[in-house]
Amino acid sequence: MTNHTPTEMMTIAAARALKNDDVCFVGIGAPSAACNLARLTHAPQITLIYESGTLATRPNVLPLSIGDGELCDTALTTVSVPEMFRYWLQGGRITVGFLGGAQIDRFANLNTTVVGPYDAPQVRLPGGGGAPEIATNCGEIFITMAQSPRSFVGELEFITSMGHGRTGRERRAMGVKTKGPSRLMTDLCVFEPDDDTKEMTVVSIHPGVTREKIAENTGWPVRYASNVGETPPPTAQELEVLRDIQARTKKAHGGSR
Amino acid sequence: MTNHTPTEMMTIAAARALKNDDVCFVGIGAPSAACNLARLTHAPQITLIYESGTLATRPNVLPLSIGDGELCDTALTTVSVPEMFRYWLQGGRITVGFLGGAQIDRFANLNTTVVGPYDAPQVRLPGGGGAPEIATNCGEIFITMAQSPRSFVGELEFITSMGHGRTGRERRAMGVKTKGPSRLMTDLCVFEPDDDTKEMTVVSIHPGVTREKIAENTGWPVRYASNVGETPPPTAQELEVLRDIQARTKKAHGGSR
Amino acid sequence: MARFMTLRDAVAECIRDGDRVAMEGFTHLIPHAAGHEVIRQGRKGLTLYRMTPDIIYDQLIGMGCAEKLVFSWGGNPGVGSLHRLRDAVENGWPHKLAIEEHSHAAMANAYEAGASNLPFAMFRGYLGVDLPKVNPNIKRVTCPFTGEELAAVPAIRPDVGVIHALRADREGNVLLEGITGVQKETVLASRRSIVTVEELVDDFGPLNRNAVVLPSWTVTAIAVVPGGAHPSYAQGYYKRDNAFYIAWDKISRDRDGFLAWIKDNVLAKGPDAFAAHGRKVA
Amino acid sequence: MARFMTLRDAVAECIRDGDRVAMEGFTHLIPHAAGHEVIRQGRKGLTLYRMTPDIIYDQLIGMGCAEKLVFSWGGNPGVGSLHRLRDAVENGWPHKLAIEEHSHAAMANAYEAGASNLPFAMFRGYLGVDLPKVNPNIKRVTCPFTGEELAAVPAIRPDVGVIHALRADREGNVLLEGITGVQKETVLASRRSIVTVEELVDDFGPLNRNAVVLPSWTVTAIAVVPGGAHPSYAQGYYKRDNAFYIAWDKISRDRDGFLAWIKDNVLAKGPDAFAAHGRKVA
Repeated sequence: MTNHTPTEMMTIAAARALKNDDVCFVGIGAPSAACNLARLTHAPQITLIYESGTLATRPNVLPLSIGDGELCDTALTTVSVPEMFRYWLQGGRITVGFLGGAQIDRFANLNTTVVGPYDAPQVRLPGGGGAPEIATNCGEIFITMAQSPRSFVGELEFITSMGHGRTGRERRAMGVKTKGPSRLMTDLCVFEPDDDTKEMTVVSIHPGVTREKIAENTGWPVRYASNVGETPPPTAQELEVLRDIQARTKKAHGGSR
Repeated sequence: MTNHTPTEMMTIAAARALKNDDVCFVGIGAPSAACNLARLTHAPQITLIYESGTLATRPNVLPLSIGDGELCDTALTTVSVPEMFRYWLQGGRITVGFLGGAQIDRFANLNTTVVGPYDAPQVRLPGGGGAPEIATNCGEIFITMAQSPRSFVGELEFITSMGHGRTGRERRAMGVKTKGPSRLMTDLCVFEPDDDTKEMTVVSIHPGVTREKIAENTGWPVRYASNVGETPPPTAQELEVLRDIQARTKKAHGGSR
Repeated sequence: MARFMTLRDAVAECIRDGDRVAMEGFTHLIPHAAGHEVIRQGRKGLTLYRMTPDIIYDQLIGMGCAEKLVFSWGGNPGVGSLHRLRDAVENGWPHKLAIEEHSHAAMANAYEAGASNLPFAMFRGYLGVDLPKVNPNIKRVTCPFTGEELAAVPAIRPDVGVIHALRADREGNVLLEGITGVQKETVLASRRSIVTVEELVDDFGPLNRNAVVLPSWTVTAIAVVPGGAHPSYAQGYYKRDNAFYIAWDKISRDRDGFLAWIKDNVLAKGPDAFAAHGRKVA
Repeated sequence: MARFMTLRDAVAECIRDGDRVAMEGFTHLIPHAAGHEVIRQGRKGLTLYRMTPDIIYDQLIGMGCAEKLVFSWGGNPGVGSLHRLRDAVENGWPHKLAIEEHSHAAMANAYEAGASNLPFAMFRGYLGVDLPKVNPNIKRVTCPFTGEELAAVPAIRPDVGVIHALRADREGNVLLEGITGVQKETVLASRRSIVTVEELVDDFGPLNRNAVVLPSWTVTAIAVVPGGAHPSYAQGYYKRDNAFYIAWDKISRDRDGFLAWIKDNVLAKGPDAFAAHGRKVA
């Protein structure tokens, strides 16, 4: 077995979900690492779009923000932010939106707004940014987040972006035709929504992870698919490419002061 | 007295209406000649905008269309047509819209749509183009048209763009805050709206033109201001610059076949 | 991903009888070669969208390709009338043509709404004018915050968008520059699209970072047709043939003269005939 | 026509206590120097608009300049929280801060509507989320043709828009390139505007014909402040100082550390201090 961290496994599992012909709206952080890993391994032609306006970008280092100069320098072209949200996201031209979040529930709704009451929050999180409209305007949604009892919660206090809704039936009821969250890659396992209930269900467990560990880090009783596989471990190439880009990134971001 | 044609007098009178600090949305044909004559004489800093998207353009020859390459080559920058109509015209950034038309009435409403019934027209004219929204979104409207009984009509069969409305009171009634047609330059005289009634009223008669001639070429009983002046004749410089640009234009447009 | 095809194959595959088709180009980059190919292939019953139906639509209408025209200004710019359009509207020749008429602001906003996947466009317009009396597709919408009423028109969502552009690269990305009109919106608003280009290049070279580029995956078919915008122009390639626009007034004035011109210059020719106009001059 | 002024005079003349102010810049070209000048001049009671209130707004909020914040994502991009924003919202330090919260799509459309002189923006959004429950400025509008409901928000029309751009020419036209965000819309939507630029040039030289240019007559005041976007970046001049963004997390974490940093780096300095960052690197 390869020597890798759970976060590396998460990023690699997330990258594998992407295809060569995807047009992907990339969230910052874990999604950005996964999308660029996919581009540098099995999906060289993938089209990556960042909400800052950069279309078909090919960064050599991972951006710290969604608008680093690196993204613009390596893009096919760069459009204004209103155009990005009107013609490109709302225009229905994105096959996959890739999100992270602070909290998630069993129907893959995300909270990145507040912990505690909205008017008197215990923790004020950054807010929704592009996520509320990414969640309904992209063909499908991939999510990647590390699991913990604080982040995988039984009930969200605030829904920042809709997954499959409070009951799993909201998308259809609202006439939303896009798929919503179809895959959730964590540091422990991979979830997909149940065909009927839309509850996120474990379909694959990362090497060395137990069901007990998953239970400890999930705030609801976890359901498993009838046929749960083991996630293939990172290949040497996947690990090497990921570590390379992260080393380049660290050097680039830390070096200017 | 200078030796000039009525059309030249019309263009020169029209040009004089423009100021150096105007931002002018230029209609094609007679308005375009007047606007560029102003730019080449007393208003060198005037900002000319054509609906094709060219901002602050300085053509050396008069364009045949509103989108000749000459307009783009000499522009500060060129924007898309949706942006032109949204950010620039509707955005309220134009001080003067300069229009022509096929037919006009006493309240400076224009018809460029049809003569005869809309569904079975005797003459199908080109239609409104930008005029309907130019008429209400620009700070004020200048119009230039040659007079004849067929073009200066008692009652318009179709209002393509609003002047002061069917009764002169429509702009205020609709809450339109821009001024509407404030000056009409013809080959015979200059009209301005009466302060109260908004009916277009002759304020200045071109040299050598009689009130009888104006009456013969106007399809309604013409009103005159209490103090009607004579339009100053073209100066030698005005005529020279106008004829120069028209000669350059004729050479440029006729020469490629 | 865009596929490179001959113009003949592109039209044969993308445009069907009865389709809603928008051929755009605001004075600049009008897709004349593509229009001629549609005439040659004898398409019928099209609903044609175009802000400024000029010579290209005069030809399509005169040849009976169109059932309906949606437009905002139909004339020969700077010259006068479109005689074939007028003959169709005034006399029903070669057959009756339905029209849906708008202002430029309405059409520009409607394309923008189509590209934005919105069902309608809103704008400040159509005040004190008669067009809303004859066009049921002009309505009003009320601002939910101020109560103000604004004009509303349906978004334009053609079956096929057809434009002419400057260059394509080998990946099928398309570059526009200069007066870009509503061409980007036309492609993005349409289900399928055909782009003719002046030339195919290995790559675009150094570009302004905000250059107008249609990425390959937004385009259906690309055909390389040098000169394909003639008698309109392609910035940096060839100028607008203003003399032809003036000459068209005479050519199109009577039906026989028009048909004779089409026979000689469209039916008897192919897309390659445009190459004579495609020489790079600037 | 735009007037060239010192940044001090521009802020003194254009920004008043209680104004609605939008300082925009989407990661790129954030007007940090202008923000510092607002702090130095001690403006109070501002309603601040910004899609991504990051370090610059953390500083303004921590110094008590703002009464209300209208925003869609408030964090230190790629690093974490904005501690001064959180302290204001969670603990009311230095005083209570009202917030009006949107999504990016809502804010981007609202700026676009402001630039377009529309009273509201509509878009497909806010479905299945809780923000409409806590923000009364999120409503619905119905398509008059299809009956479909769309999200609606008021247009953003600030008293003052503040941006940083690459260059101005001597006529006062302003050039942007790269990630242009909502800066053009911000200037066009605002009554008054301040643009800081990296440099003043005789003319822009050969430009792409569709370059993003704000004509002189759309801008109120221009101040030449090389380096004025630091620690964000100016394409072709200097890179984003990612290390400073990371360092800000520690600087801003406690109130005393924050105040000490502001005293040394803002109050004791002037716009010229930014010049050290303005060296052209690319």
